[in-house]
Amino acid sequence: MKSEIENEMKLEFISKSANEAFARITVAAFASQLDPTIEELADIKTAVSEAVTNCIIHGYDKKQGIVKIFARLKENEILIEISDKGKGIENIDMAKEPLYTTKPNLERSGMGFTIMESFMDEVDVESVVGLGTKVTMRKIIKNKLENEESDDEFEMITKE
Amino acid sequence: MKSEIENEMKLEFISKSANEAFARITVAAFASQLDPTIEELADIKTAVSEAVTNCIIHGYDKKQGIVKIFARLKENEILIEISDKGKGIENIDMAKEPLYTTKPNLERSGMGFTIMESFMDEVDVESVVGLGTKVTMRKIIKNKLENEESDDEFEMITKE
Amino acid sequence: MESKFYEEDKLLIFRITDEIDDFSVQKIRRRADYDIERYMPRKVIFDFNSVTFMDSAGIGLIIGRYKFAKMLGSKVELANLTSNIKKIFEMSGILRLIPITNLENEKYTNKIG
Amino acid sequence: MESKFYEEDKLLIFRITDEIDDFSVQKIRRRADYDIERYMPRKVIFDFNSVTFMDSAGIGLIIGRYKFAKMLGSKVELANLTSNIKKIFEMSGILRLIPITNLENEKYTNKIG
Ligand SMILES: Nc1ncnc2c1ncn2[C@@H]1O[C@H](COP(=O)(O)OP(=O)(O)O)[C@@H](O)[C@H]1O
Ligand SMILES: Nc1ncnc2c1ncn2[C@@H]1O[C@H](COP(=O)(O)OP(=O)(O)O)[C@@H](O)[C@H]1O
Repeated sequence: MKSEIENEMKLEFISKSANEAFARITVAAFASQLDPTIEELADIKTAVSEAVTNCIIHGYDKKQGIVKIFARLKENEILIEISDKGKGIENIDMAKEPLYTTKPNLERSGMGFTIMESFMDEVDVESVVGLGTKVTMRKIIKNKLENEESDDEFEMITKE
Repeated sequence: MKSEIENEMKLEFISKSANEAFARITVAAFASQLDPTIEELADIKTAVSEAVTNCIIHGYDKKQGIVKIFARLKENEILIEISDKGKGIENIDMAKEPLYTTKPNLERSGMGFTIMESFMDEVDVESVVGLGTKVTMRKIIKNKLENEESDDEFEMITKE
Repeated sequence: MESKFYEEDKLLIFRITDEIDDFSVQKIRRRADYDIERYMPRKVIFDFNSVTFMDSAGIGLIIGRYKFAKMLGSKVELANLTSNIKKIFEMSGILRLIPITNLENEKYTNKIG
Repeated sequence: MESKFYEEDKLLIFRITDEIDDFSVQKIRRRADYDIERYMPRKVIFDFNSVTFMDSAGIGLIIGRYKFAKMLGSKVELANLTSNIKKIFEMSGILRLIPITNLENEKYTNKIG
């Protein structure tokens, strides 16, 4: 059963900090169809929060814009794309360095990309200065075999 | 502060029953920025669940399609539009009648529209046969004055 | 969903633990009909104590089980409705056919299993 | 966020109750700096017991408070980190500067207020 899951969703919202919580809850609610552990779900929420915050404070720099999220579930993997049409990143390799931030005055720590990379299985950043930035992340959800068995138990009985 | 809230989001997803829970959680997470009571939030979730389910089982009749949700917060009101590009409704007045259903074999109760109308402040249905259906709902969220005061308490102190 | 059959009273209690919508209702329905047919109870009680969400799919679910149980000579009752769930059942008029019962007075705790 | 100042020990405990992200952190920061300046504590403890979510905004928050407190002669410690929160702090290296403390050994319960 689990391997037949295939699902997609698209979310767009205004670049307001108040939407950071809303965005990560939405992706987590979608991801929960893969039956992740609490730990896996926390990782996804954190990574989404980092990428969405970056669109709002770096990409749009407090000006109003639209943040887009696309997510796809396929077998046991979630793909998440988070993008803005904001100012873009000049040097992506430098941006990814731990502790590198262009907004130390906002008490940003420069750890956003490092956290995304350590919490997700794959992180890819595309950016064009003046056009915007797209972060693509993938995470494999380990099958919780026990749960699947207990879910199927009744179905096996009725099939007798 | 409360009266300055203005926010918008758009959600699209595949017409699968498994997405009903995801859709209502997303709208509830968005609506929670208006600081609704638990009761108001439950009303919104139920109404969204009814409209989304209708798109999936009536609009698309188990065929694959896209369900769209648009939501806007303005002052103390939430506007929610839920639409499909499915088969449409021939007679909207009849469809809105309590206990009227075209799918009694699926154990549908015909109470979907009645519940939307009683849980939301305004419900409007537009539909064109062969093109699709859009349900527009509005709900006023009563200001929870006590909460606002306790939130502002510290801000008042620091302003001294 | 969990279920428990009290042999001496021929009472079958279902404790629904899922959210009830068009998606989840299919599994609940199948399980309930299977158990009702298997135990042939005198009375079936649906316990809503752990239900955190229900939409109109719950109305169809209960009407359907009521008809099925009646056919087999069983009664159906509902327990531990939250105000939101009660509002939904009231709107549909089914509370005129299917009574609300108090599981605590019934000497059956809702601790199942 | 709740805070409690223990006069006799000059200890200020913040119990953060919000999720910590770029949005919520502004209010927490303002409140913390206000209280640190007001009480001039010997030590400041941030209690994460009730924090259900934190992203990298939490790193900036704690580094910022550490610097502010140091300027006023106070130490900062962290208590009740969940494994997820600890992982985030570890990545940033701030645990080399800011120790984790055990609030229960500190004779201060985390029941504040
Ligand atoms: N969406 C974006 N648009 C423009 N610049 C970005 C974006 N995301 C990240 N950056 C740049 O990359 C830097 C590092 O990002 P990150 O590791 O998340 O740390 P932080 O957000 O704490 O600065 C940012 O300071 C910013 O200059
Ligand atoms: N999105 C839709 N597309 C097509 N038909 C719809 C749609 N929504 C509702 N309907 C029609 O209206 C009827 C009444 O809907 P409702 O009150 O929600 O009850 P139920 O879903 O239980 O049938 C449905 O049975 C269906 O025929």
